[in-house]
Amino acid sequence: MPGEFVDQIFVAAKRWLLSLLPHAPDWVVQIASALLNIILLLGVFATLFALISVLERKILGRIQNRYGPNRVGPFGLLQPVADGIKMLIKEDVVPIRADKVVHFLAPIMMLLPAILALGVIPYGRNMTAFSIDGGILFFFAVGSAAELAVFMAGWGSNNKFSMLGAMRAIAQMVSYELPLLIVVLPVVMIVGSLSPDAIVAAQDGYKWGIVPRWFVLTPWGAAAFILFFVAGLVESNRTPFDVPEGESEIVAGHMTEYSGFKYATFFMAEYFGMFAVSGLAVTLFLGGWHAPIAWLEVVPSYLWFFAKLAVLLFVFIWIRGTLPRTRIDQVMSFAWKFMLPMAFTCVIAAAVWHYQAHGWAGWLSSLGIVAVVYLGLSRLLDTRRKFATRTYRFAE
Amino acid sequence: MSSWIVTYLWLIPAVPLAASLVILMLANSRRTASAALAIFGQVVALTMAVAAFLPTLQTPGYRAFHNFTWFTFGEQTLRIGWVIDPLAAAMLVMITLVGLCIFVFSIGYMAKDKNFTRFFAYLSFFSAAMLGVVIANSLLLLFVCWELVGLASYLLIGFWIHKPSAAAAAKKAFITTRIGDIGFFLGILWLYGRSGTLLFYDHGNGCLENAGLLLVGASATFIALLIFCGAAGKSGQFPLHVWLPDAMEGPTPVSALIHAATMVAAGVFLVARVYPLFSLGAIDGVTPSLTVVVWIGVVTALMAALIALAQADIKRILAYSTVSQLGLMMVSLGVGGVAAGIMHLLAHGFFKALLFLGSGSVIHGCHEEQDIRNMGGLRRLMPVTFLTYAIGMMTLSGVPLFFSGAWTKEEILHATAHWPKSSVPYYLMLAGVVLTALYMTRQMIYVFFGDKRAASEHAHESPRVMTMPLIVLAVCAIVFSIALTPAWPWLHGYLSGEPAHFEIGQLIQPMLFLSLALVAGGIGLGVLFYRKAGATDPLAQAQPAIFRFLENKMWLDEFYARTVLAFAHFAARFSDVMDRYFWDSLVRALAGVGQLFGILSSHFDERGINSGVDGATTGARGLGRFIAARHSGQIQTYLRAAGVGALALLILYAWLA
Amino acid sequence: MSAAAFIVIAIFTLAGAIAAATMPRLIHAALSLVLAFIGIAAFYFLLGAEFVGLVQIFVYVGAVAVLIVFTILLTRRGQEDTRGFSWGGVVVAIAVFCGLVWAILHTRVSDAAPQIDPLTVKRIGEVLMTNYVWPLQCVGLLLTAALIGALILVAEEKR
Amino acid sequence: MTPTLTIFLILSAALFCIGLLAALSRRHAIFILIGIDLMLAAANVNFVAFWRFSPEPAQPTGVIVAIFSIAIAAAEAAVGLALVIAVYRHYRTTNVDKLNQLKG
Amino acid sequence: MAGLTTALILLPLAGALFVSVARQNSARAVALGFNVLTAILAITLWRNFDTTAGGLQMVERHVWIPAIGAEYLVGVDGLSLLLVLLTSLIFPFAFLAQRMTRGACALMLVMQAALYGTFTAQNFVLWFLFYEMSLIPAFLLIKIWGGEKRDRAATKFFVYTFLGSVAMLLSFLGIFFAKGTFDFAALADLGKHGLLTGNVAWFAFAGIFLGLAVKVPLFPFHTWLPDAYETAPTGVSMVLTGVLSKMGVYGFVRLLLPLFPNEIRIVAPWLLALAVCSIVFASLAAWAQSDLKRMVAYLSINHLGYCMLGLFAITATTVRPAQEMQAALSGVFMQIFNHGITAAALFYYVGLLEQRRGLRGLGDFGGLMQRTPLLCGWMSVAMFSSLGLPGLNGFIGEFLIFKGSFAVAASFTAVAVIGLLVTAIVFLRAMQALFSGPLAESASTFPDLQWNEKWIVVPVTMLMFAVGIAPQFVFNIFNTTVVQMTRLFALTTLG
Repeated sequence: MPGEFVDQIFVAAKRWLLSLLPHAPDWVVQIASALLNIILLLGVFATLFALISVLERKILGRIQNRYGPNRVGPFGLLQPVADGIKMLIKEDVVPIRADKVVHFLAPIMMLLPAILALGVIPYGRNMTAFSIDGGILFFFAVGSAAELAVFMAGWGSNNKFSMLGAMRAIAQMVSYELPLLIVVLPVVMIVGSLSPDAIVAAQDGYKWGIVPRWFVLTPWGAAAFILFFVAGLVESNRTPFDVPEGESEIVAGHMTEYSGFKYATFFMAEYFGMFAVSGLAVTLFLGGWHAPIAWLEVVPSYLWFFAKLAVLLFVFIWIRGTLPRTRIDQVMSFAWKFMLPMAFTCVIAAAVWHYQAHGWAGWLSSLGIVAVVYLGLSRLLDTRRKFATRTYRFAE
Repeated sequence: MSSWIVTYLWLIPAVPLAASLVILMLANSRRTASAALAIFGQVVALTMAVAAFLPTLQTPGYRAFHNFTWFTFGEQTLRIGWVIDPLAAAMLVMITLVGLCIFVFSIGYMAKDKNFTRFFAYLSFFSAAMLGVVIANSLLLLFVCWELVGLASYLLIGFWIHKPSAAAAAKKAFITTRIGDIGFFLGILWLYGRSGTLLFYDHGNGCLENAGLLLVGASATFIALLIFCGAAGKSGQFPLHVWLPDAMEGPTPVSALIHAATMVAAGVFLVARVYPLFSLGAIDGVTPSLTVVVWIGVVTALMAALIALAQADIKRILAYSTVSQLGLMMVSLGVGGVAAGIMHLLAHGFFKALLFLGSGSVIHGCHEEQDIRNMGGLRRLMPVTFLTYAIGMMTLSGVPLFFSGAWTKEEILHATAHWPKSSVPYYLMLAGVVLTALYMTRQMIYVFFGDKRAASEHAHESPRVMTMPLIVLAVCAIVFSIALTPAWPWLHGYLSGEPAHFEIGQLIQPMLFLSLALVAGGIGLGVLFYRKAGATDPLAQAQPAIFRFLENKMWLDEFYARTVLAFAHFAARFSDVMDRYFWDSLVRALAGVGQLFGILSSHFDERGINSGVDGATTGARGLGRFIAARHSGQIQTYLRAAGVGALALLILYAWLA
Repeated sequence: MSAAAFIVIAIFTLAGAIAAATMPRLIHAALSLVLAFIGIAAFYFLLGAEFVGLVQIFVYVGAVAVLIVFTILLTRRGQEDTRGFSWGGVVVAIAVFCGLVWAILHTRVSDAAPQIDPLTVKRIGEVLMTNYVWPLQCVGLLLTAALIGALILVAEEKR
Repeated sequence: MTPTLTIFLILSAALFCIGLLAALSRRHAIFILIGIDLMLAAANVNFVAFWRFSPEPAQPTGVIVAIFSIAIAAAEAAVGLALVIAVYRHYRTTNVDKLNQLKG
Repeated sequence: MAGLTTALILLPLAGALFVSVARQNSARAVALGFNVLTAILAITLWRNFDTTAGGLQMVERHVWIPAIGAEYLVGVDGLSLLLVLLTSLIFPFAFLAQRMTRGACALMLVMQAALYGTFTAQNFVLWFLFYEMSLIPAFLLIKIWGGEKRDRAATKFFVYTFLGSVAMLLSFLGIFFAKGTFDFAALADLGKHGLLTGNVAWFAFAGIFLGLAVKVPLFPFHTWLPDAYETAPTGVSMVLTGVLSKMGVYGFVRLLLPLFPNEIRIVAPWLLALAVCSIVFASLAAWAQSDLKRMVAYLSINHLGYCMLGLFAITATTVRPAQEMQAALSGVFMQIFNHGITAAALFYYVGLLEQRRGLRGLGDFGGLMQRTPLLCGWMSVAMFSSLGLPGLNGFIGEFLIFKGSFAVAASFTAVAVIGLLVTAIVFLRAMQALFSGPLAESASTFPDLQWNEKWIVVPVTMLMFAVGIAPQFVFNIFNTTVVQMTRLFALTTLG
């Protein structure tokens, strides 16, 4: 079938490439396969990065009622190339009192986990770079190293803005890692596996032949998806949670003392992180590479994946263009007072849904649970009437 | 045959009770509402009473009751119930009617009191309890209501609680009646133990019916006497009458309601109710218990009449008169004239209420003056009060033909005359009649005739709301006699369950003339004696010693205070002292012995055991100091030591292996 | 599997660990510790216990290391006198190492690794939820208690 | 050549002793904690290695113990570091040589 | 619902722990919260209790120390349930009645647990453990938070009751060595034919009697009581009189009567005399008191005397008519319940007066009716209830006790009735002194009942009325037990 061939074209290509090493030992094939995967990943996402960086500027421009970059290349599409050249030839300034090694290692440490995290996401049918049993866990495990990198950047720069930015970043990343993890729990619970492939497989099929069995279409899934997305915003330090690098307050946070290619690396790492989180969201809640409608299954699966990813990325940009920056204390209290309880509620709602055989009753009762907790929490946290006096706490 | 009313008989007391509870919850300022509620309750009770009265008219000796289980204990059940028979029905009507008059009167009398609402609540409560006594078909239920009546009277007598004398009087009333009630209570226990039921009527199994009476047997006399203790306490019979005159400290409507018409009559009613117990095993209508009743009644009647002669307080005179009349009723019951006694009770209810309310009107008019020596000449100033009071006085004195009291008194005398045991009560009763006329005349003359004295200077007639009840009661006192005459002894027949026939020829009886003569004598004597009476009583002038004796109520209160009370106080003090010193010191002596042992033991410990232990302690302390000095407080030192130790263990192991 | 992988990982790990123990600057030591931990995780992968390896990275790199650097951050003032190094400890440590090696070499162990099916997360989950559910709950309790305890310890005292 | 159990054991012994070294000879309290964490990790390596080389690897006891051990280590680190901060607040130092209030 | 009883015992203990770590000013709230929980448990117990079935229910039996026959054996029958309910009722009110410090709250909760244990334990060792466990908190509560003479009163209380306990323990050891069991049911079974013989029996009887008589207390072992009640803080007094004094009566019913039928019958006239003395002398002594609290304390002795009268009367004779025994037993149980409520309420009112005035002498007040009609009104209800006014709760029990005992011991009963009279005198005297007359100057600024006080007063008073008017719901609790006990006592073969 042509459809299947198109769908599996990359898989087949890789298999063909590996078959060029017929007598090599096993481990050589394995390493070659891994290298191929990595190269492909890097290629695709580097391109996507370039594309998105210019698209973001253009979309932001549209939102702000101006043109974006439109000078370099057709529609300004070559802007990233120009930027890249600029970054590469810029002088690499390292502060004299900086901890040189740490300062140097930080961008690398930042980029590495993001790339690794991208490896476990299934981009299409049979298209998972590293198909690990505990893929989800792997994702978060390597993702948590990003915090360390931020810290290294902040510390290594030996600059108070960097330090402050790093502390803020770590604080909010640690805080949001909890809800981020917990909203994944219901999906893992329902599917019974930590493997992204299994999760995507569980979202296969259509109820009554029409409605896809994506988790986002259940009440708990919808709530969890929104929570996941918000937490993802924070994890990737995007507006409205870009407090760590709020230029009006602390210049550029932990990236203040970086310039040239190191800065570009940070920038890239940030976008890669965004891709990773969005990709995971697609995998967990949006049915991965499955088509939304049964007869659209003919379209190759990876296209579906990237379409969904694109939508999410657009929302990222859209939010950046729309919402103002939040205050750090609001960010933190939102995490602990709202996100965390809601995340736990999703777990409970998912359990209720599951134990009522995924039927109507379960759907309604889980909706009820989520709604009740949501309304209760919003009533509790409603501060329209009273504003607490702000107390400032500075890092010691 | 039982009418619907039997099942709903409980509503008669329940409605005033509910009214009372509601009033208690009202604010102090809701005066109109509370009075209206109380009167409404009373009207409902009256209506129901009449409804209950009607079926009893149809058959002679009608009796219907409704029994039910109050509670079950173990495997036993305690049943109570209510009964309607002529006795109860007549009482119900009288009580509710008189009560209604008094309620209305109270509106005027208590108009200025700041606890107006509370007063009506108490009145309603009292009414409820009293009606409960009347309809009870169980000695226990009767006792319950009886005690509640006591409580109500306590509350009402002590209504003006800020007056210490009122509080004392209330306490006295409650305790004195309680003394009688203790006897009553024992009687109930005894009866219950004997008959196994406390229901009066229970389809032949009640304690007043044949089967029950058979079980009671010979102990009936004692039971009856014990029950009579209660009756004596409530009805103010000698020697427990002392509380009644003091109870006049309460507001006058209270005196009228409690101490004239209803509560004091409860004792008489009780005796009438359990009459089968009294008359059990009677020979010729005489039993030991009834004989006691007669003699107590006689003593009470005469003594109270005598004391009344020397009293100056308008209400106290009436109070002693009440005591005297109650004695009369008791005599009547004792000699076998149950119907006569109850008839007098009913009539007395009307006219004594009338008199009390009249006196209330006088007191109200004279601005809370109660001493008759300060009144006088009120005839002109308070015509309505005077007229109705005169009717009441004549009824009480027993002026024949037109006044109900005369007919009933005549019947009592008649019954007493035929008592087989002795004729002394009869003659003493005759003397009592004279005395009654005498002291009432004295009172009339002091209050209404003669010159105006200090208190009557600014006297005025009472408002309509107070005079109307007087008129109603006066009319009742007169009209009631229709049912009493020997010509048509309807009430007698009704009460004793025999049909009455009209025979005009029976109207004039020999006793009528005797009684006419006695009353005329009494009134005449009174007029003669007190016509010119001044500030000092004529009797006091003539016989000061006797007057003082009577004025001080024969020193009975003082006598009680010196003997019974003194003894009781002594016993109390003694118990307390014993407790505080004797028993306590006994225990403390015991504790002292224990302490001594403790001291000895501690000495032994100190000298003997400790010296050995001390040495060991010193050694241990030295060792401890030495080891402690090796502890630098630096954690790594310890860790190193641990590492070396582990290594040493390993080496040891290697060496051994 | 491959001895090469083992040797590479072992060198990384031991280097990281030695650096963590001896680096003069605390922050470098902490970062070296991360390296050592990652190396240990790699060992777990090598041993076929992927899940443990992931947990190792997750907990040690993601949590413990961050905690350590935060602590360093919070206690960095006036710490000039903490650079010291005591050679007594080195002697003891080396002695212990010798002892351990001696003990290991004198113990008979089976060096044959049996062939096994990959240890799936599902299997671990099943075992955790059946045979080890009670310890699991206890660990949960312990973690809660530790969380609360740590919070109370570092909460600023009220004045 | 594949790594044998003995090799793993020696490696973990080395790790352990490096941890011990850190705990024994560094003055900064955090070093002690680092050392302890290293020692725990070394022990975990042992557990997993023993599981892998056990005759009955279908029973993942060693793995489970390692997981528990990691959880406990996390708790230990949290409390330990909190203690360090508390001690620092109180004494303004984290030099364990100076924290000798408990000396005998 | 097997664990219910144990839960009931453990819950207050847990409460004590929580209270002792709670904040000082939230301790009482925590204690109250736990009391709500125990109340819920007690009501569940009541709901689950089959009132038609005789014998113990919800029995829990665990081996404890087999060597000495000690078992953890708890269970409830009607009497136990009644007392458990009473305990659950009085304690919340005691907590509401008074501000207490954290320590006091914790001790009260310990005492509560001990009481639940005492009323449900069915093995002597366990029972004794709880019995003593209640003693220590009571002692401490009096000793630490008591009034002016607290040291002496507490010591006296402790020495008295402890001495009694020791005597009881010795007796039971004697019984154990003779019979080898501590199980109440087994002992009662043995007791049918005379548990022991000869002097041993008398010693054992005397020991147990002494222990229980002190606890009740029975004349002449009562002198600790007025002092203790007088000095104890209001809440503690409420509990002491409301529940703690019931332990003695409970012991009599559970232990002495079934175990020593012969001995009791032989000395019954003396026992009855003691009961009558309790009634009469205590009421007389109450009359002589000028301290309100002491007065109420004496009346407490008097009221418990009625219970003793009923119990001794039914075991006094060889002829034991079932209906009289049932009447007396029902009356005693009813009296236990009623006295608990009423006496606690009276102590509460006295506490209110003391709180307003600072003193509690009869002469320190006067004319309160004008200033605080509500307080006076509600307090009068409690007083009338205590003096046995029909329509209120006190009457039912007293009537049944007298009914039962009059039939078998008429003369003693006749004398005892004097107690009713004197009680009335005492209360009327108090009412006269407190409520009537001109308003005392010191009382002119008294506040009337506050809202929080009404929360206690109104339910308790409603309960008094409810029991007085429709007592069946209380009788239902123990009717079957009464019947069963009647059988036990009637079956007891004599001599």
